[in-house]
Amino acid sequence: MKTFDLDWKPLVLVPVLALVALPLTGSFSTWLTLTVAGLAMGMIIFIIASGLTLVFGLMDVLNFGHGVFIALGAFVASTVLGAMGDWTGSQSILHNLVAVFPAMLVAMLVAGAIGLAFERFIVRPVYGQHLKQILITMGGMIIGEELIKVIWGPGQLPLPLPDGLRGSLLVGDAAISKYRLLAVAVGIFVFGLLAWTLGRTKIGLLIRAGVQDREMVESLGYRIGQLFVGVFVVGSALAGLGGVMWGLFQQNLIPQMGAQVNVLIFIVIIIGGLGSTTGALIGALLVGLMTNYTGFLLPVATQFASIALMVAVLLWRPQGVYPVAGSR
Amino acid sequence: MGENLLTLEGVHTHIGAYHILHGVDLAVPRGQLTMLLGRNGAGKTTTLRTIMGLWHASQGRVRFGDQDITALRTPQIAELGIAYVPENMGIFSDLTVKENMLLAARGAKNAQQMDEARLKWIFGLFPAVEKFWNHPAGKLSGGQKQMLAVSRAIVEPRELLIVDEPSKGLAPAIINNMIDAFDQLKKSGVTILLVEQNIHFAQRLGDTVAVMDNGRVVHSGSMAAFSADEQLQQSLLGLAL
Amino acid sequence: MLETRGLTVRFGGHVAVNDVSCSFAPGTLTAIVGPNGAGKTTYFNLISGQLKATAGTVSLDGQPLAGLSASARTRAGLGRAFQLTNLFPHLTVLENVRLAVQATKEGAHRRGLNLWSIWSDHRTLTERADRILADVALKAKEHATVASLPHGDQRKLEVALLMALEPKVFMFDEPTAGMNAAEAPVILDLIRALKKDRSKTILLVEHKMDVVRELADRIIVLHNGQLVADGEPAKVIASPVVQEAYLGVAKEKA
Amino acid sequence: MLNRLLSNDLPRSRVLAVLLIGLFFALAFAPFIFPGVKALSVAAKVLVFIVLVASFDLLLGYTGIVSFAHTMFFGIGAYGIAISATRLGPGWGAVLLGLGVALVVSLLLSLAIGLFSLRVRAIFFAMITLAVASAFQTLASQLSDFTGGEDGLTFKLPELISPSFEFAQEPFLGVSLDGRLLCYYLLFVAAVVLVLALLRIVNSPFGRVLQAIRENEFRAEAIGYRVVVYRTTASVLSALFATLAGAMLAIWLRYNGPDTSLSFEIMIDVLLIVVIGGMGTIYGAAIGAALFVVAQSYLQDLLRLGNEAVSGVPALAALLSPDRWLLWLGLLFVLSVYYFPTGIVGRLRARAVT
Amino acid sequence: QSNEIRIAHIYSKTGPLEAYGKQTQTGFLMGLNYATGGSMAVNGKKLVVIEKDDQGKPDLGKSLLAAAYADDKAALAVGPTSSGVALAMLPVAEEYKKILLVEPAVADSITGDKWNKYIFRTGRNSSQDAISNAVALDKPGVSIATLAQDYAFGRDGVKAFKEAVKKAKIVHEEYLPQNTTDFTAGAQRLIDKLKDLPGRKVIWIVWAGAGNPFKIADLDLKRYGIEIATGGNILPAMASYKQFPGMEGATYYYFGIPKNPVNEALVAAHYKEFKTPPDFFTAGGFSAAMAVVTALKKTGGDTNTNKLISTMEGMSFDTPKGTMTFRKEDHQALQSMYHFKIKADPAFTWGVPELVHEIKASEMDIPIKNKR
Ligand SMILES: Nc1ncnc2c1ncn2[C@@H]1O[C@H](COP(=O)(O)OP(=O)(O)OP(=O)(O)O)[C@@H](O)[C@H]1O
Ligand SMILES: Nc1ncnc2c1ncn2[C@@H]1O[C@H](COP(=O)(O)OP(=O)(O)OP(=O)(O)O)[C@@H](O)[C@H]1O
Ligand SMILES: [Mg+2]
Ligand SMILES: [Mg+2]
Repeated sequence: MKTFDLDWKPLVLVPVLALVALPLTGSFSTWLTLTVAGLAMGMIIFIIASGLTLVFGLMDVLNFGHGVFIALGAFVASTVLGAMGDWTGSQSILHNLVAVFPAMLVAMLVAGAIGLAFERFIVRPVYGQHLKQILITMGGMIIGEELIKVIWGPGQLPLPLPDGLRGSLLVGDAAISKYRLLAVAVGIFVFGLLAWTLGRTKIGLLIRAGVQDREMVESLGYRIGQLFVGVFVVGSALAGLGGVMWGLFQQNLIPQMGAQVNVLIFIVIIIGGLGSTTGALIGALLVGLMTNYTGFLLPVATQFASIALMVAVLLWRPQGVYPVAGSR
Repeated sequence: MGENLLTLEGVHTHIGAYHILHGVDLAVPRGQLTMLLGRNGAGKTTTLRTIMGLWHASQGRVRFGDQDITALRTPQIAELGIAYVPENMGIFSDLTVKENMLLAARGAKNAQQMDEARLKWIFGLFPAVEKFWNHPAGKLSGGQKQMLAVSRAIVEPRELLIVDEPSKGLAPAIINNMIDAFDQLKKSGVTILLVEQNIHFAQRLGDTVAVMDNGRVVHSGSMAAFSADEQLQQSLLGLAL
Repeated sequence: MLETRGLTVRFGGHVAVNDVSCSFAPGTLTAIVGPNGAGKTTYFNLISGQLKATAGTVSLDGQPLAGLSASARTRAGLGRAFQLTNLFPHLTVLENVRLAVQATKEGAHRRGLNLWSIWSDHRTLTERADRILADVALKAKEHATVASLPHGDQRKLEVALLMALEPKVFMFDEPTAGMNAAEAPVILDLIRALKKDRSKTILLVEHKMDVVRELADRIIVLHNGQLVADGEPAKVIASPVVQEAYLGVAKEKA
Repeated sequence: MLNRLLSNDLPRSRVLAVLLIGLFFALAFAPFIFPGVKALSVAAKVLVFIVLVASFDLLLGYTGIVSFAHTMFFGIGAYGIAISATRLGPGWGAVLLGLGVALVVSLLLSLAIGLFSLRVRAIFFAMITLAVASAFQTLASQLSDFTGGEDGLTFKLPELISPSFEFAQEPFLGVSLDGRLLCYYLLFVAAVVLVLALLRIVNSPFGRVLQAIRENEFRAEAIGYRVVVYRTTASVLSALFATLAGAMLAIWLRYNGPDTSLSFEIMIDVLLIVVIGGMGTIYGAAIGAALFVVAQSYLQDLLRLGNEAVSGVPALAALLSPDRWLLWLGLLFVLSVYYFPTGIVGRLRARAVT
Repeated sequence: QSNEIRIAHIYSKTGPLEAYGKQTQTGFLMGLNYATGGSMAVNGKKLVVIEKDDQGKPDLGKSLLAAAYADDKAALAVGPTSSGVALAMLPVAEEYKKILLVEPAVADSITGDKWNKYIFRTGRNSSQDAISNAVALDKPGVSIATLAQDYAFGRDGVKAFKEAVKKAKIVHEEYLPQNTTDFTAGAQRLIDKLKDLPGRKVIWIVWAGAGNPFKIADLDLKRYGIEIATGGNILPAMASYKQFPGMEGATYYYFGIPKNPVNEALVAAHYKEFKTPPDFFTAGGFSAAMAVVTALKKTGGDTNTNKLISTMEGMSFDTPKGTMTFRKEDHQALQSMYHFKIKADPAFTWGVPELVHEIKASEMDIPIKNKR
């Protein structure tokens, strides 16, 4: 009665892409640097996109305002880290991490709390109506961005990486930056948590069912309203976390930073198949690698690389690599 | 312990600006099968939805056992032990049959935890459910969806089962199975409230009957007496059973 | 003459319609019966082009229909109404029917691509649509939007759309499902009227055996996707397959 | 006569009719009623946006296709004029050639996108167009030899419609009769003709089939319409009209750059206008465009007044600061979705019925 | 005429360059105040500043400038922040025959091929930026690779830089998309080009706006002895310079560098009002105000455009950066630039540029690119 047919084909895309690039890059150490950097970049992209897989993929809310939570997370982190100058300034990685974790936590809390309000006032009236979602969340995004400008000022804000996380580890001739290793760790953690919650518990099923027929889910005895709020809050908090990671990666922040990554994360989610965590991870890794390889081989084409990738994937699987919902 | 499991007293329901129910009084005796009959548009579906809290009564009381459920929210009402099969079946078409069933089985965290014996029983009644276990429910045929909707409602034991027109689109053989299913459920002590257009179905199963017209219950009594009185049927339903 | 030869469709491992060969002559009403999931709707879908067959062919008056899209098949003379109502919800009743009239009246589908004439100038089309609405007793509601109609009226409109197409082959899929005893006769009268026109081929899927008995000239039985019986109504109903697989224990009529 | 001009699609609400007539006359006599350079620019922008939004409504409101690539075609129109005027100098030939080439490019591109759209789900299509539009914008700024890059192109047009051309010495009713005025009326006539043409298209048998496809694509195919052909035709038409709107913009501004005609902001504005005005009504596009463009142009001035009025209350003054005009625009987005779910035209018509 | 001189200041009050625009505006008002001795009047005529927000949109800037000249009767206009907006505005000045004093938009073509006689510029142009950097880095035996954004600003900058480098060798030009976030690939290409070369190896970065190209240092460039060099920037952006003590380059302005009374006044006034030092664009706005007032004083408050033009051509005026002079040929203000070396000072959140050498206008050969 139980069948387990794992769809393995998308899983090999990542190694295949890496292998194809190997002969093209010429030297092994260059390839290694690019590949590791690309994978780590993919992980960061995955973290900022993971909240959107929940909100857009599962809840079917076209949240164009997702970026504002990313920006918010980053700005909150800059305030928290700014207040902990001693810890970030220390050379010890341990001290630095001790500073970064509360920053992440506070950023997630704040982003989650704002997410709660966002769900209530912006998203709730438009569940199920895509076009209105686009407009109203755009409005929310603009408002959020302006409020960030009111609080933190319109200009660019530095978010220096704690000293211990700077620099690289050398593997032969290849350099692997320390911060990216941290990103990989955080990414794997987020992925594991999401995959477990959605795959091993009924939450994922409930959300998908709730999107289709809210009344029926309630008639079965589930409090779908609270669940939706919860998922939205988690999605926003993940965006906040992503904002911290992204901000520390960029090392400077601007209020528009969220809007700037919108297209990128939409691409990742679409490649992944709207709502699949594994799909989003694969999408993010592919985009990360692809950008780095084209950046090395043909810099002018970098901007178009991820779009070309998306089109190619959609030609192969019109619903993304792991379609979650069949007929929506 | 009253002898009626579910009672409605003077229930009025509005949908937007429309006043649909005008004081429904209905009693569903414990352990029996109550048929709710009436012409198209009489308000049967509206009554069921009001019981489930999907619409709220603007006036009157709904009581389940000793508890007043008029103002409760749908999930709370369902948690009290009521299963509901809506008129439109409420199938989650993107989910597989298994996932549909799993959601209905509130006690089970995953497919392995579902009650095997009960599943066997359901598979016996509705073979299509077993056959298409891992298929997306949206791809089922019209009748198969109807079977799935009923299976979902009975996957776990509930005190009260509310079903809206389960027989439409079903082949005669399956209608028989469904009659058997309700019969067995009744024997196991489940109380059932059923809306139905299929006359044979109604006659074979009903213990008590309530007839609605224009948002009110205009007749209630035993099914036996109702079946015998052709004149009453003619005047209430516009046809003889 | 509508003909299917070895028509088969497979969904993964499941064969929903299995090697069905059958022909339907003009002037007959053939009822298609079978248990739920037997493949009746799927058979319709294969004929009308909503689904691609895994194997087998469909032909109309000797013309093979293979490779034609659903719209092309409609233009070739196949018309169908759907099991679950399937209309244009926010257009008016009249607009719904007129769209169908415009779609098929010989060559009129090309009028659809006419960008520059004004819709309301095509009077003859509107008049035809009006006549059809009168036939199904919906004239009074022609300016109502479909979404506001009661269920029974939507079913009638579903049939009206099929009528407007003026096809050679009419396919009805449980036209009276979910309709109560008071409303069903309007639809059944229409089908009876169609039967009088001896040039039309009519296919009817229906679970209500009394309706089938009254209307059908011939019954075919599908079971697990296969054609298991074909012939005169009385004989087919009496046959053991139908008694067991379809009617269950043989005591249908109380 | 008027009835035929409007393709038998009358406003069906007295208030709406009055609004439309008011708008028509306001635009027709804008140079005389609203003096000043800024007012005239706003009026011209309204004209351009009416055409742009109406063309998008053909796609979104009538056919039900959500596309974010509409400004791409708008940009192609504007770049067509800009590039050919830059390369070939100011002359009517250059304008026509630029317009022609732009139309052809739009045709091909929209055909390609339209055909691709059939493979994927609606929401995927929307996201793909988003990506394509952003790629196109990048491309436009990268091909700087051709497009002037980020800085855009400033160019000259035929003397007749340039500000320096004066066809009468004496000002008429206080308005100097110069090329700028002629240019405005060129735009006005173009806008009226294009809107009437769109009105005709949506009220043709073709337009009704589009609506049918929007409502229920599956059934439209089933009753015999080739959905592919209709969809693609609609995308191409809407792209061509957007191209014309882009050309109008470039002719008015005598400048074009990526931010001016390609930016995502414009796309969102257009979406909002369609929704505020009322989807699936060309009239809604007109009313919505006028309202939105005027509001957007004068929001900062309005805020300045408000800011001065409350300057005693610092917190309020900070929020009413003209620098935070976007905040209010964002609020406008949110509120219009709350209060105009069916758009202005939908509301007015519903009122007229009850 | 009336007793007012109306000056339009059009800049990015909002939009992506909001922060820059705000600095210019602060500087401009401080400058007017300083230049008029607090009276805000020249020859008894009141200076009235009309502020307009171009939102960073060229089309808007264009119509605002027209409205400023025509509707608001501005005698001259100052601004805008972005080069794109400025380029769109140039023909408007010509059309209305009024002066546009460009500050701080940097594109060469403003005083180059798109120039007309109504255009003046107090801000530095890209060539001045690039050439001063070249002067700072140009030593024999140095191998330089450039890293720039792949659009007109970046390419022009590199071109001017290359033309000005005489002794050092340019070995590679790397252009990356404007919105690049991951610099690994570009850095790897640069490393590959430089690592095996002898002598001093420098990556010269010219980058504006979002993205942080200094992250390339994370790839441990030191192991190949590669250094980074770049021009100056606004203070928040110089936070990332703090990681590169010893980094060299040339900057337009840093409040601690110029030693003159005007700068002292600016820094004092700014600290008084905001408790922070003035930045890049504050100095620019201040200089523009000085230019305007100096010119008006010379004409005796006369705002006749032709008279102003003839006054301003070749005019010298004081600024926080010392004396500037409008070159007759293209109306570009010639000015000093500063060769600096970064010091990490814990007292500042940014890397502090210390003056190595003031590059006088005469040391830089800024080409004249316009046609009169
Ligand atoms: N959402 C709604 N808005 C307005 N009126 C409604 C709505 N739903 C139902 N009604 C009206 O309420 C009345 C009762 O409807 P209800 O569905 O309860 O009837 P019913 O007895 O279940 O009929 P049927 O046998 O056709 O299912 C009908 O007149 C119907 O038109
Ligand atoms: N697109 C599809 N993908 C997978 N399976 C399908 C698909 N369409 C139909 N089926 C399966 O094919 C079988 C036949 O379905 P069909 O709808 O033809 O039955 P039917 O005879 O019309 O039944 P009913 O009387 O219940 O309407 C069913 O088991 C159904 O699950
Ligand atoms: Mg009902
Ligand atoms: Mg069927």
